[in-house]
Amino acid sequence: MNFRDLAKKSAWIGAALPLFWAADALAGDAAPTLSAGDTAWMLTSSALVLLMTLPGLALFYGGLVRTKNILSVLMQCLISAGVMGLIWIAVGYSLAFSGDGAFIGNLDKMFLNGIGPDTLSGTIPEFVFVIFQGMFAIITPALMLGAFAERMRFGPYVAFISIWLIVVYIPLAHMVWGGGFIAELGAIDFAGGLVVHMSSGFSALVAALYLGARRGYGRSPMPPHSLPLTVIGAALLWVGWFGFNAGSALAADGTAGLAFLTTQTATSAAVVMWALIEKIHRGKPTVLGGATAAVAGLVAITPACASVDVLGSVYVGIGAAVICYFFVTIVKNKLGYDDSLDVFGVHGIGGTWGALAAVLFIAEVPDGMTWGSQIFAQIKSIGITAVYAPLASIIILVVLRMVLGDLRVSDEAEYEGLDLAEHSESAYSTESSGMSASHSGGAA
Amino acid sequence: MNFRDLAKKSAWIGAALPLFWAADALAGDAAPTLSAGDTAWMLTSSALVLLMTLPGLALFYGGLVRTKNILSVLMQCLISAGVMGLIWIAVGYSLAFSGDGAFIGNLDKMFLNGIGPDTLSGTIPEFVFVIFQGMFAIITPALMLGAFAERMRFGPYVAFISIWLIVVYIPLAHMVWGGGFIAELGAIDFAGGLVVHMSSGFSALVAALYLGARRGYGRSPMPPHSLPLTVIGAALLWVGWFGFNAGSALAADGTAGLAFLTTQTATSAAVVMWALIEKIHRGKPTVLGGATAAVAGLVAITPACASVDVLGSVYVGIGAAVICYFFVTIVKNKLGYDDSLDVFGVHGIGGTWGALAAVLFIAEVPDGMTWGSQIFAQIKSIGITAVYAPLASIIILVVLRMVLGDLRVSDEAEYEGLDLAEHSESAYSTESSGMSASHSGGAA
Amino acid sequence: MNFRDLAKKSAWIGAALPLFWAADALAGDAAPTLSAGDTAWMLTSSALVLLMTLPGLALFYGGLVRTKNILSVLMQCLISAGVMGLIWIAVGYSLAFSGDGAFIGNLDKMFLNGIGPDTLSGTIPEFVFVIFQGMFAIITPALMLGAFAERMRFGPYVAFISIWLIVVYIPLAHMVWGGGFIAELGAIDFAGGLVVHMSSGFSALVAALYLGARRGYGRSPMPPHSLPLTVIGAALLWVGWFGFNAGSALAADGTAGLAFLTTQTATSAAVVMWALIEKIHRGKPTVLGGATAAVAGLVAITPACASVDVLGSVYVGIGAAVICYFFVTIVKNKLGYDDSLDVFGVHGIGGTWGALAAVLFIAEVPDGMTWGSQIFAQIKSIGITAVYAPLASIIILVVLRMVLGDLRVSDEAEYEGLDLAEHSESAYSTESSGMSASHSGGAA
Amino acid sequence: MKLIEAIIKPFKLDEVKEALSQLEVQGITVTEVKGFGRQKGHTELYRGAEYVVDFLPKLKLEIVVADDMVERVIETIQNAAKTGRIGDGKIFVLNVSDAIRIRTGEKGDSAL
Amino acid sequence: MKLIEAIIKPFKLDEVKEALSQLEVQGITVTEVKGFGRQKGHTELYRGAEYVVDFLPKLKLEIVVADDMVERVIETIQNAAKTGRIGDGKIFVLNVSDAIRIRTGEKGDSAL
Amino acid sequence: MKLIEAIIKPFKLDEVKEALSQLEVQGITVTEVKGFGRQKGHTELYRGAEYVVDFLPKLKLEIVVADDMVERVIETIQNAAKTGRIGDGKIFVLNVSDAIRIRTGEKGDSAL
Ligand SMILES: Nc1ncnc2c1ncn2[C@@H]1O[C@H](COP(=O)(O)OP(=O)(O)O)[C@@H](O)[C@H]1O
Ligand SMILES: Nc1ncnc2c1ncn2[C@@H]1O[C@H](COP(=O)(O)OP(=O)(O)O)[C@@H](O)[C@H]1O
Ligand SMILES: Nc1ncnc2c1ncn2[C@@H]1O[C@H](COP(=O)(O)OP(=O)(O)O)[C@@H](O)[C@H]1O
Repeated sequence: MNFRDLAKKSAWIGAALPLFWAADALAGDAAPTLSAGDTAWMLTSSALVLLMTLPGLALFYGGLVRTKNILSVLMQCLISAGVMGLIWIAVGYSLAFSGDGAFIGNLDKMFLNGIGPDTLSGTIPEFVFVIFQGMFAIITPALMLGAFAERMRFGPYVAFISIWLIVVYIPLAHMVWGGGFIAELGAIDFAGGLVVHMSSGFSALVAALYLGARRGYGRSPMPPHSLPLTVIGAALLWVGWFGFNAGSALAADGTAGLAFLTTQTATSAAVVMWALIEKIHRGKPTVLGGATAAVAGLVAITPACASVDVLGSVYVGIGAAVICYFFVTIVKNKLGYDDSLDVFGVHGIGGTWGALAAVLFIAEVPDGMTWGSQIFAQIKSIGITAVYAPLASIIILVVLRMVLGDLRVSDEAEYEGLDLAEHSESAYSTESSGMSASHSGGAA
Repeated sequence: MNFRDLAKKSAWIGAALPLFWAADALAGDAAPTLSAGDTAWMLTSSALVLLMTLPGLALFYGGLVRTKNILSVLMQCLISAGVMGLIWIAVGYSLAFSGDGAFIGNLDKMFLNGIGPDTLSGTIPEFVFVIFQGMFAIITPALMLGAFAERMRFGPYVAFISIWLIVVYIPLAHMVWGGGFIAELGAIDFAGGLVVHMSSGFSALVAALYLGARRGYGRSPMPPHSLPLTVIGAALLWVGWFGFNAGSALAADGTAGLAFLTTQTATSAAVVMWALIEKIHRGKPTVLGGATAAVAGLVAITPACASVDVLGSVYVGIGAAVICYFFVTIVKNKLGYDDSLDVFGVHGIGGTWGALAAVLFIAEVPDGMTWGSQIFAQIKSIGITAVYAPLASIIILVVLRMVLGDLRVSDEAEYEGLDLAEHSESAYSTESSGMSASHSGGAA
Repeated sequence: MNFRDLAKKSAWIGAALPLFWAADALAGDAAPTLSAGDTAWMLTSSALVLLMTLPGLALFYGGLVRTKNILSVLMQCLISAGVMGLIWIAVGYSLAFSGDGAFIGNLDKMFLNGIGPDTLSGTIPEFVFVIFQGMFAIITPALMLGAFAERMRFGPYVAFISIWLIVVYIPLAHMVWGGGFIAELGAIDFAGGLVVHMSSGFSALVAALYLGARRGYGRSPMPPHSLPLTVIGAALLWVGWFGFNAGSALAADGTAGLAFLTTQTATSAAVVMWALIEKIHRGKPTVLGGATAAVAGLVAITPACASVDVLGSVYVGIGAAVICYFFVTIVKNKLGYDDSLDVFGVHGIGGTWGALAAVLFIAEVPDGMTWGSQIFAQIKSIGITAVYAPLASIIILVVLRMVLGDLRVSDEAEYEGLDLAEHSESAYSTESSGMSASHSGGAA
Repeated sequence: MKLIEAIIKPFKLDEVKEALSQLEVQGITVTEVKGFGRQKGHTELYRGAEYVVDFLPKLKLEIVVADDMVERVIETIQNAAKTGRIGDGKIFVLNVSDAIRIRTGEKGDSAL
Repeated sequence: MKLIEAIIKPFKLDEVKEALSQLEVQGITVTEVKGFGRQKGHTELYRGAEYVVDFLPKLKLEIVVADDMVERVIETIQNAAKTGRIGDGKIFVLNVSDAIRIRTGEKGDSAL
Repeated sequence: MKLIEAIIKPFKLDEVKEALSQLEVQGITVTEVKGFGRQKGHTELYRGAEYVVDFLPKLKLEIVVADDMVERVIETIQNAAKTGRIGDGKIFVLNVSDAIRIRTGEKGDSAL
């Protein structure tokens, strides 16, 4: 692992507290010892990041689709926690965090080979670092499903996110956090603006375009079937995001405190700003706007949460509201693509803004960099992500199309809803559902 | 900051463990250093307190209103997290916790001026203390909305809670926790019976009275539209409250453990007692009763959680159930005011009871106090809060009425529901919603 | 307390890190001191375990019943948090964790007698240990309600779980974790496969049999009324379970990290495996299957989470999916008993599998044991639990039947639904509910 | 016998029911419906997209009464359901050729 | 052609549908309704306030059949839906002047 | 006056409403219903138990029109609601003996 450069660049002040042990370790000084405090926070953070996917993201997206498709969204989140969880320990962690390659790591730690309960990673057990990072690998692919919700077949979805994890996510995680090529550039991406949000947002866009719009899109309204579910989801994303961002300090220290605080203030600012824009533009602030703003603010502060100060974080949040609002309400409608739940507009665009803003409003430029060179590093890494992720995604999709056939459900299935067509279930049932126990199935 | 007196008074045993560093620091001994363990717990607690508002309180209240108003409740919670979050870092924290004024602090720490990632507050980064307290500033004003739910306009609501935060909450927080006047009295208010629950509960009552009852109140039934949402909300409040109460120890130590334990036992006792009362009084225990009891127990133990022992906490919970039940079912109906979701009956009354009970059942009277003088200190501080908060609130409301016009929605809007009237949204939508895509809005 | 043997047996590596202080303490070496880091994690874990019951389990079960019974499920969970919470501090903790009896402890610590904020249990305040264990005592009896859901009267339910806690749970907790008889056997049950899941699962089965099937069972379908609620519940169980399992390390260390990681990987494996089985057996993976699989995986890894390595945990999860699927879909239907929500099939069977698997896939056999002797210890302890828990439960039920009359609601009440019959409430209400304010009740 | 079908504003249900009870109407069947009519709908916003909602929530009451009650029932509903504002609803009268009480098998007026 | 409108207790749906299938009834349309009648309602409690709920959940079945089927259908419904306890519901018969199958445009009895 | 009762596939609502608007139909009342007919249902799975669902979601439209409009309305609905696949639904026509506008008390055709 090469956290050194990362550490130097991500901390607000020159002498990076959170990861200084890494530097020490590399320098051959006293080996770091287990910190129960840091471990406690990282265990908590790991649980919080899972909370973001289950039930956070599942509800946020699930509330936004029509009644007939909510279960398909929930299942796509559940299976991500299943399949990504397994791939991560099999090869993912090793490829991302073991070895010095510029683009990808090695397989030395396949199935966590060589790691035991007393192996440390800095001041925490390496197991804890593995699982914390594993939770990122679970949520990132699931973020994409919002773009092609209500129309993708379940099997191809599973295949897509599995390959995508290995081909897109893991290399990016290695390049940025595992000591690879983008880390060498000196780009700042504290908790994953590039690795998590841009990568998923840009990939989601090409997937939405490749799959095509939902039947009736643009003619029939497709309003959210349950905004309360969406708000619960957004709220749990917000709460869980503290684990995501402040957990990325890998310690319970001042950097974690800073990241926690800026996460909150950026999100507050985004919520307020979005409501103001809606008030001015539409006459009324909406709840869906508030929930969307919260997520946009959280996305944007993700890469920036440890490099800006509190005032900077407010600007990050305001910028996120303005830019994402513009994308999801104006640009999308102008261009006419069907990114069902605005994954590109919120994560792709918000992540890009955040990656820039991390340096635009930087509190202290890292040693050896100037503000200009740092901005340049950001732009380069943004460009790489914005090209690599969608390019790789479209290739995966085209290949899958050839191997698995149509990635999209049939028109009938789309009309009937994915819950019945793909999972033989209905979300809600009442006494007039008119079911009868079938002969084959027996009682239950 | 002057935690010394607080520390002496809030801890169960003479030598107050949780904050002894404060005493040390003031005594000029070795400066406290960062404790990763304490920091880990305070980061977690901060997340838990946000969970109380979003989605806890939002759902608890949201389930209790009628279908047509749920989104307005959710939005009022969301915007509190937005606006209060910003006010807090701009001036709130500084006014509450910087400076030695008797009634209010100063503006030295505006926008967290002078605080960096390595500034400590006791054994934790000051940033963490800032955000932990900030989460209190988010939930407290939102508590009030239950009293005037289903009828207040959104704009005036935002104005009201913003001014209220500065005029009511922050001075009280300073007086009690920031070393001000009530702290000097020696009153015990560990996690906010006065500052949080009495202040919001009494203010909410006058707001409900000033706005007037909902149309049809007393004639048409207004049953909760979704008790499951209310129970989810109460459950998340319960879970989050451990951060609120045990987090108020500002450390992961024995006091935190005591506060956590008494929080649980008082709440358990309240739930059981309420069910018994309902069984005797009405023949059946209800779920809404159970959820209400949980919140009442949590409110009551808030000021008392570190000064009573486990048996004392059971009495606190039992008392909360008896007194709050009496208020929300008998007194309110007798008096006929429309405190929609019983903010006064639960928070106002429960908070008052808790502030008294903190000393009634005190495990060990602090040095320099007698049981009598301590009770007297409680009564004085209760009196001050019970007068100041509603008085200031009514003035704010009257002024707002003059400046902004009617604080209440029109009769038509009230009949149609605040979701449509104030936010142009419906919570739930089905295929027979009969929408059509409008020309101006375009696709989505 | 005698954690020594437990410690030796439950840790992955010979020199058990998590509990070594216990050994030290007993050996008369330097007394352990408070670790803020360990305390932070245990406070968090305690909150997470409550989250499992409220709202986790409440929603998981609540979504699975029919609309007319959801509130009864929520109330049964709420009251468990109330009554069990009180019994635990009154006598439960003492009987389980104080004294050296083979089968049960003593009453020395009734009402936590003698414990203060500075009493330690290992490196954490004893108060924290008390409440962490108390949360287990709240969820375990509540797990059973799924088996006799939709038909048991509320009063008898409360009586049943209260007596069951004292007669079944507490002795088992003492025998396994309190240094009793099963601990002496050397059985491994890290976080409660025997104590929590087998005990509740087997007891639930006899209760379901004793109460009889729901009217219409096997003829009329009884589909879940809200799968989204069930998925939220399963997700929160998953998140909370990290507190349950990794918290059982009683420290923020490598063992906690191991337990956290294996909990995640076993659950991931179970979700994937169940989906595959359904795909093969039924043609489509279902969401309810995914949620059930998650719980089955979590149950199975509970006893095993600190004794297997990551690959072992994958096998535990796969086995859980295969075995539990077979039970809930094939065996139950064959035998025709009405375990409404599959408590036996998931907790009883999953817990048994986990207790075996904890040694089948053990990473390192504890000192003084061979693999064979360890397996034998597991089988003995499984046998004891599988006989004792249901036997004691049936006796309790028969006695309650004699004392309280019918344990089951009347046919009319069952048809009308338990929400109305037992709690006079409806979960959801709309404007056509046709209520009118009654004379006796007054306004609200 | 006639079937009186009344479409009313939801918040008027209580008043109408009360008024009908005084007429000794023995039974009412209520359905939640959506109505499209002269009363104009509203606009809803979802992420900047604007939808026009033409269908408004209404309740449909069905009441079967003996012929001699029809006039009084209509009048009562009209009075109780009226707000004077657009969208108050309609009353339709249909002929019923037979009525049966399931419990007893009674037919005709005595089944009501 | 007649429209048979039956209001029944919800848990009887399965049985009624089963019985009608044997009569070779080709179609049924079911609506969730709330019924007010002789069957007394219940009381609900919300924070100590007591509400009387007069409307009970019922299902309304609509079945259009040729005239010669009417008697048999009524009888079948009555038998299947009967519990003998108050609130079992009613069957109303209305005249239908025409029926059209949307898919084919068929009219009259052959549209059913 | 006639009551036209049309049972249609839910996703056809918009088109039907649009088409009727052009006919200057002034009002429609829509109910969510479940339909059982020739269109076969589907199977649902819950923990390995298999249920057959015969009832499918449909919408019921009720439109009261003057006699001279009946033919045109029927035709319009049929065209707009038709997919040509089984389950498209039915149109039933019933006689209405009177109509009253609650707001004004108008009666007959002018109440529509
Ligand atoms: N011709 C009609 N057929 C069926 N229902 C109608 C008809 N006209 C109106 N309605 C119903 O009556 C409701 C009220 O009608 P509307 O035209 O809005 O106001 P008003 O009753 O005051 O004239 C509508 O929402 C609709 O449900
Ligand atoms: N006159 C009526 N008009 C319309 N619906 C009625 C009428 N009378 C009864 N109903 C419906 O039938 C249901 C059962 O009627 P009720 O009087 O309770 O019992 P019973 O059918 O045994 O006489 C009611 O809930 C209501 O929905
Ligand atoms: N005889 C009937 N009486 C009442 N409703 C009917 C009748 N026949 C059909 N329906 C309704 O029409 C819907 C469509 O009928 P179905 O037989 O499936 O297809 P189709 O209309 O193409 O013949 C059914 O779901 C049901 O709601």
